[in-house]
Amino acid sequence: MASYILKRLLLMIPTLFGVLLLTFAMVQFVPGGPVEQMVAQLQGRDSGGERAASTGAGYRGRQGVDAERIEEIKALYGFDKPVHERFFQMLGRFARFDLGNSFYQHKDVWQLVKEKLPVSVSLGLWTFFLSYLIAVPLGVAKAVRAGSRFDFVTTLVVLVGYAIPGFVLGVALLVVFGGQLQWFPLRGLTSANWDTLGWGARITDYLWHITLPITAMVLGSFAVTTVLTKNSFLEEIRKQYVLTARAKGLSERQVLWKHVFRNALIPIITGFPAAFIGAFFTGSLLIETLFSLDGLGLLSYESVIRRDYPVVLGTLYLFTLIGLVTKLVSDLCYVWVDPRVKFD
Amino acid sequence: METGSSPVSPPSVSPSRRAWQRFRRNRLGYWSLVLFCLLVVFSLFAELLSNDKPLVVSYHGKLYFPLVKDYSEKTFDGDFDTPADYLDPFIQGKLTQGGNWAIYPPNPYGPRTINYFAKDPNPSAPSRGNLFGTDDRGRDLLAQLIYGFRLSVLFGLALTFIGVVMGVIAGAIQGYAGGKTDLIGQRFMEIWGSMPELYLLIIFSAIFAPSVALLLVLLSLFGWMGLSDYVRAEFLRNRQMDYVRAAKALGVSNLQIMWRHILPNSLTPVVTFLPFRMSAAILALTSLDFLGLGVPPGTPSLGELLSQGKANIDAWWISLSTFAVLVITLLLLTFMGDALRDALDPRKMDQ
Amino acid sequence: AHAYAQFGDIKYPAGFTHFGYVNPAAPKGGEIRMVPPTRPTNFDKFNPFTLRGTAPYGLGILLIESLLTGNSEEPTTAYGLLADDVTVAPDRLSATFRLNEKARFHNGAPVLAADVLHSYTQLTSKLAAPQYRTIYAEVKSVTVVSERVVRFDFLTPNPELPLVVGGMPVFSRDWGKAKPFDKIVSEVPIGSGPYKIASPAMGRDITYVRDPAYWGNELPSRKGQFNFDRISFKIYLDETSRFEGLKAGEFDFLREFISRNWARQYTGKQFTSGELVKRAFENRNPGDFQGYVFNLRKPKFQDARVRKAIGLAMDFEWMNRQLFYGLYKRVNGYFPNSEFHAEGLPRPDELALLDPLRARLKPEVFGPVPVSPSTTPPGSLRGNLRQAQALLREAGWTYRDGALRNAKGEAFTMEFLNDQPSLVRIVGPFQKALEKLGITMTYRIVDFSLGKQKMDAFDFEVTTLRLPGSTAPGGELLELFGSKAATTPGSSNVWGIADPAVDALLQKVVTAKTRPELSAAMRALDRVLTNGYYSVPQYYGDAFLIGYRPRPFVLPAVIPPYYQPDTWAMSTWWASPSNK
Amino acid sequence: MTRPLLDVKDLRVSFAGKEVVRGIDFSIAPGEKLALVGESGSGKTVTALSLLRLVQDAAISGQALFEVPGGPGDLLSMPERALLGIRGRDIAMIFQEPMTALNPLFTVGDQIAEVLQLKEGFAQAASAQAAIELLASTGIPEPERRANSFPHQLSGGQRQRAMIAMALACKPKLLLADEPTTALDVTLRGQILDLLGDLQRRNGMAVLLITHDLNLVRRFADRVAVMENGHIVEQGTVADVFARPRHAYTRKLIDSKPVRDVVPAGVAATQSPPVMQASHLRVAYPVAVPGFRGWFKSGEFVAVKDASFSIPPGRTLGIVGESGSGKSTLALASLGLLKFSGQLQAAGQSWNRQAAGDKAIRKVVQVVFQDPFSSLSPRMTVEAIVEEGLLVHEPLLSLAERRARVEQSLAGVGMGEAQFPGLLRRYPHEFSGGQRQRLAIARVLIINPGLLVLDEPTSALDVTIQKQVLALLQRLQRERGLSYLLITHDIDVIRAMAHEVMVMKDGEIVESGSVLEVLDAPRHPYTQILVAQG
Ligand SMILES: Nc1ncnc2c1ncn2[C@@H]1O[C@H](COP(=O)(O)OP(=O)(O)OP(=O)(O)O)[C@@H](O)[C@H]1O
Ligand SMILES: Nc1ncnc2c1ncn2[C@@H]1O[C@H](COP(=O)(O)OP(=O)(O)OP(=O)(O)O)[C@@H](O)[C@H]1O
Ligand SMILES: [Mg+2]
Ligand SMILES: [Mg+2]
Repeated sequence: MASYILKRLLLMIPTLFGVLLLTFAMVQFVPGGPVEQMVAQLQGRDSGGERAASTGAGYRGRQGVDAERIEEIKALYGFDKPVHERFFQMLGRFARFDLGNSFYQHKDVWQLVKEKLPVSVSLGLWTFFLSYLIAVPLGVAKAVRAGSRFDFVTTLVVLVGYAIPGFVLGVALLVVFGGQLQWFPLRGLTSANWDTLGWGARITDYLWHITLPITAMVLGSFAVTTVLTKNSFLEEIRKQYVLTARAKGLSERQVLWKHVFRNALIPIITGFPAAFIGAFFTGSLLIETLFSLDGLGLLSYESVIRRDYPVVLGTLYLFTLIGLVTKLVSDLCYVWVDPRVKFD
Repeated sequence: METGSSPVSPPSVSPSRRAWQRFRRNRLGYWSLVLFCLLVVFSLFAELLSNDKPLVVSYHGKLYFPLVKDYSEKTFDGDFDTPADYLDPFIQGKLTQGGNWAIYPPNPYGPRTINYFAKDPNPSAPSRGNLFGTDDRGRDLLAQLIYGFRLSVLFGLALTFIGVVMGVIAGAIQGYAGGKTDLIGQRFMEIWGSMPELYLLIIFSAIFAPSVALLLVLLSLFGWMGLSDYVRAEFLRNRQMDYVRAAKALGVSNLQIMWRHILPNSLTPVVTFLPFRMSAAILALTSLDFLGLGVPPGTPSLGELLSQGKANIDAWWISLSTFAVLVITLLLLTFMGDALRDALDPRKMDQ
Repeated sequence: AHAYAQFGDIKYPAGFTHFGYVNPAAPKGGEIRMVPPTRPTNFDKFNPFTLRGTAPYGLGILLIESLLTGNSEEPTTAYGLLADDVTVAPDRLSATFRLNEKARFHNGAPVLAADVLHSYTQLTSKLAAPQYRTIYAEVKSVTVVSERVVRFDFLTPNPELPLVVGGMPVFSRDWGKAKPFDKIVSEVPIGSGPYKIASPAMGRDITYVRDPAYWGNELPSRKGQFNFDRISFKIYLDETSRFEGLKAGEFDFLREFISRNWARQYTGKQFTSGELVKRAFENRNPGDFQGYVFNLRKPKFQDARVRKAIGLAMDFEWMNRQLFYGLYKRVNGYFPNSEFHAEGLPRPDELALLDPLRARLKPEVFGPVPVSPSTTPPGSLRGNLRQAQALLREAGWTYRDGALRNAKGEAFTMEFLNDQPSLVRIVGPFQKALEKLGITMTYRIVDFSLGKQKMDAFDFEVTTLRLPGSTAPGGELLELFGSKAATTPGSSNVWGIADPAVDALLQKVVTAKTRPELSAAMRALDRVLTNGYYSVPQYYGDAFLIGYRPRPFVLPAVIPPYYQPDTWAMSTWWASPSNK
Repeated sequence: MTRPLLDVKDLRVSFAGKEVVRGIDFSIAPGEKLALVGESGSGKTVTALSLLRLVQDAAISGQALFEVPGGPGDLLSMPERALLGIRGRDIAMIFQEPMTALNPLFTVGDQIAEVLQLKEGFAQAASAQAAIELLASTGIPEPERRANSFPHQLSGGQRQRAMIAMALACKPKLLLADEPTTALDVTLRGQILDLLGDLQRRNGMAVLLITHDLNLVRRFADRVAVMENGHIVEQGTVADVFARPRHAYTRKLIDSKPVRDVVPAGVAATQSPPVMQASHLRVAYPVAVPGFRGWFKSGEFVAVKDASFSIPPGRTLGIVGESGSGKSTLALASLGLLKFSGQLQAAGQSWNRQAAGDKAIRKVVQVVFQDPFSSLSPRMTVEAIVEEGLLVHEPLLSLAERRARVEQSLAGVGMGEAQFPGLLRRYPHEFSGGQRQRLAIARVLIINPGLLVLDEPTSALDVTIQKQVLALLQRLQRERGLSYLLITHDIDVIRAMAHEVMVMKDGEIVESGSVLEVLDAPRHPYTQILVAQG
């Protein structure tokens, strides 16, 4: 076992290298780098849009950006050095767990990720817990009652939830409960005066803020787990050992939750650690934008779009590393849950 | 109760026949399949149902079939050599003059037809002229739904099919072979999976003009990975089963073992994910629109209607009807999935 | 002098007490909550002058002051702010400013010439954002003449330059102490403005509080302004939630940019009950030019008849009715809604400029200036398209084998390149009308960076361009229309206009000495450009669409001609003491 | 007379309209031992299962009155909740196929302890200890280690004993034992019967013993009921029935005994090269080392130590031995399905990576697994299962030829369309234990192998069918020169079939030689016990 783990740990190095190399190489081909972004910003050129309205400009400043300035900007971003040199510099930094500094913000990547975590963890963990706590029992109940009216109705409900795209639901919730009824706040994770509140009030305030975004996120997340649970249960429930368990005098509930559960949910159980860790780094661009939350979804989207390469590569490195470790953990879980499984 | 002399050789199609019978026994699933096929077939003939070109025109005693052939506007004494716009009041006037007549499809709008002569600003609410209202650029919503359904479902089917085939193959090989193959395959997937998809799309969109086919290829590159993990897990478990050993002892080739013995017992995740993959594909079709990486602008698709719905939250008819189409599609697919699972499960008694 | 005007026209004489559009007796107090009109993001620095990072909105207006300040009535005139006297040398090669003795930074230190020099050196150093070096490129040097007198020397006798340097932000030498300029990040700028920051923590929202000890309260150019005790800016990342925020009472003032929202969403209980007001504020700001722009480098667009024909296919009236709820106006010419807009027959001052160029100009230039085609009856799209068809035929394009083709049999297609998917609904009808002519127009949406790259290489056929209207046009026009820029990759002359007559007129614009001179040159330019059919003009909005909470606020009686709505609101509105 | 503990009246069970139990009546008094014997597929297992309402997808009718405190209750109609209390505690069941009947993800110790915790309210530790004791009482060596093993790590007999331990955990009033000793050798069989007898005496446990082993019935049961085709055709005390069988089927049953009809161990065989030859074969399973050390190395359990043998063509090598002695392991290794060290040649080739995938060798060497249920793909029909070998080895056959071969092969093991309408389209779970075993045999015979490894091929068959199958094997050997490696617990079968015999104990071959040598003059004490009891 230890040798397998060791093997896997060692393999992470080439894997990470591959991931970084691939992305780094690809970045070289992406049209329009940060330099172009910055130059465009300086030029303030606008390609028009429906927002037709007059915006009188200042005295000057719309003039071109001369070559000298562009060179300066290049040097600022380190683009004056050859590609391979930049790549190995980056690897060197990553080896020391220095993830680099954002091109556009006065922060290093660690700091950025840390800042976005509260939002991501809030969205991720709550969605994760709610969806599992509801979907798995529901799936079991559906499996036991497969084909019944209950099964039909719950399928309907769950699928309706799934089919409403989170952002449309989010907008609807926002308009109805935020704008119209004003039961819930429209933005942010906490109120402005959070620091001055007592603990109880803080918790209430926090829950009050995340209700809408989490509702928007969670409603669509039941369906897959529910149906997977149901189908896996149906697959197992007819096996011989279930008879044995019944013959032992176990109640239906014990049979299901103890004997069938473990067999049926091997994919879910083994995926659990990864999903759990993943929940800490959940990003949902649309929900975050809608509720003005500052989370990883927005960060990664913006960094990609604005070509903030240190952030792109830094977060990629960090999350890949975490991903690789959780993958290992879930593979180990698999062996642990199902002793018959061997990886070699 | 002796059944003495039954025919010696029952028909050879029987196992699949039995599966089909089990499928049919699931009424919900069966009717879902029927309905779904109907919808798809209907949408394939969408041109006959919803089009801005008349089916038949009689003009000055001659018959014309605009649906099959483009006629220049000049044919109807218009000004231009280009194909006639049959919704233009000018042309309509000519077509109704005297003994002329034209038969329009039930919904006289095509996928790109802008209701140029509408009275209300766009998006406009359902009315006599546009039964489902119009979208924010003045196209008939019903036509959008019909054509959007067609494109989205066909795209979804294609993407799902490719994704499932690739996912199953990759998962099966890794799970069955285990050991080094698994180790290397998994690492490859880790590297592949962490590729910044968005950049890839941007690069591609710089080289090629966007098209549905391009999008299909690009999304297929990554769409298989989630499923393959599940399939791999199932294969890892099932390859240890005694019946696999038995098959090996029989000399059955590895491919056959995977195909005949393990795969049928590892289909739960596949069947489960099918409907969801379909709908995800439908949404993916336009999730990239805002980057200009989606389908060519103006292509009717359900995803696009959804984003319009978000932008025009007060135009409830857009989101509501799109959403209804999505839900129905998804429900049909899920019920079909249920029935498929029943059909694949021999332990489900055929009563 | 107490003020400087580029063209010598100063409205308020020395010794004036306040600007005409403010209420000098406005009571101080209250709060106004707004949303920043810029891209909504977190801010991560307080230094607005460096390249990297985002500074909060409002610093430049509320916290930092300059030597001179403009007003909302005279676009090319500036009055003393930190400086109480400005003298421009007769050769226009230098400007000398004398600082007001009362001027104090927030740390209590007086504003001295050394601070001005310091600000200049920092802003033009490599550590500051590069655009400052572009702005001050024509400044030769800055000299501290005495403790409170500073002189700017110029490289050229450009009459605009005193305004440029007069508008330069001035901050204290103590700000950030001796740190390199780009390392000054979390230190709040030490300025001299009427507001301070409530709590200097980085984040999303920001609140400014009025400094009761502000040195300039009685200054004529400040009198009656900046009346609120608190001004805060809230950030909503999504437009829907922002609008809901207005309705929910989370802030007081919102400018709407999208006609459809204005027409459809600004309705309901709050608006009927008067809790919220929806008002289009008129103004005389020059309108933005927006239009489809042809790439003249492509052979098919080199024939003006073809360009004109394409222009005939755009049905503005339909768009305005069906898509914009009648809120927009058609763009005519390149400088709509301004004194630079050419109309009818050339006026004598224009003729004086055009005549020398007659040989190089089309005779039409001397006729009435073309107006954008209209489909208002008796006009009709069909009629316009008929004309277009005729023009195209003249230019050798006829419809054959399913497309409009030239003699060589090439089909006429054009690709519209843009980075905004929202334009699809606007392009649609245009596409349809072009189809009727046999022209296939495809719409290619690209990612912003990719679009920029393509535009820089002039690798496009048709695109949309918006030129913000300007009250004081100048050198930037060379970059837009000049023949030199036409061949410079990355320049703003995307259409590739290279016309010696245009170049000659541009020269007149940049060297104009008086405002009428400028105006004549601009009108002549407009005339020539319009007759070139280089673009298909679209539309502009001539009013600010504002939703606001009327209750606590009182608006000044006079609305100035040139203003930005949010700046205007936070600087000249006040909270009614009776109605808090 | 006392009131019966269980009184079954007119029990009928049908699957999809097909009745397989057709109105049977019987009763069991407290402490009584009723044996239910009968043809394979006659409905014994279904009867037992239906008493606990555990048959899936079946329609059950009739009455089964069971004595509970407060009067008899009908097991077939009482509420689920009441039945829950009875299952496991009052009525326990030993399932026929122990591999599939154990939950693969829990250790057997846990599975036994679970009943105790549930029914007797034992604490965790106590129940674990009790589980180990129970395992020990069934004669499992190293019970602590076995308790921590997962079902797949146990031998067939060990699993069966784990099942027994689980059933006996709560000292039920009625034990439904469905072929409880098929996988056990004679010595253990005796030990288990003693254990049951002991419980019966001390707790008054009644036993419904389903078996086809008439010796067992004679030794153990008080009364016997004979089933055929869903009916109980004869019932009475053991002595009565055996002495004066009235029904024809009963008579056939009693008279059936395997007959030796094989080529005598002549000289001709030794000349041609052996079809299988092994020398110094050693097979080990990796086992987890408990605790932290387990992270760094995995232990080994040597299941077969230093085995050498050879099988000439047309001959049968019989292997007998203690349960868990490594017989199945040896069989798997000889098929190249397990890693081993030492020399092993099959059909003139030694097993290696290449050979493992070589169809030619696979065609020669075939196997019937000990546990037929788990060795049949659950989602394949009988036809698909049986014809698979043909698809691999004779791919050129036409559809009709293949179908004919399949039917012929099934007929050889006594399964035809006549008894099983739609046989070819059925799935493995729709058969009885014995029927599945025959399917497994039919599946390998169809490809005409040269050497057949048979791991307890007749353990689930009643004597009549057993006789038929053995006769088939003998005939094939005579006609085609097939060789067998036959693993069994049944000395009668060995006598009937084998030329040479090997006796295994604890992974070692303790004795080997010709049948006559070994069985008539056993040298090793274990062999002596075996022969004496058999
Ligand atoms: N799920 C099922 N569907 C259809 N038929 C079934 C099913 N289970 C059992 N049978 C049939 O019912 C009959 C009785 O089966 P049962 O398992 O009771 O036999 P048995 O007496 O226990 O035989 P054996 O000694 O071989 O175990 C058999 O003919 C079998 O084919
Ligand atoms: N996968 C495994 N891991 C560890 N030990 C195993 C494994 N499989 C079998 N064993 C052990 O190896 C020994 C031999 O098992 P094997 O199955 O060969 O016995 P057997 O002789 O066939 O017994 P039976 O007659 O009960 O079937 C047993 O003690 C068993 O517990
Ligand atoms: Mg049985
Ligand atoms: Mg065995």
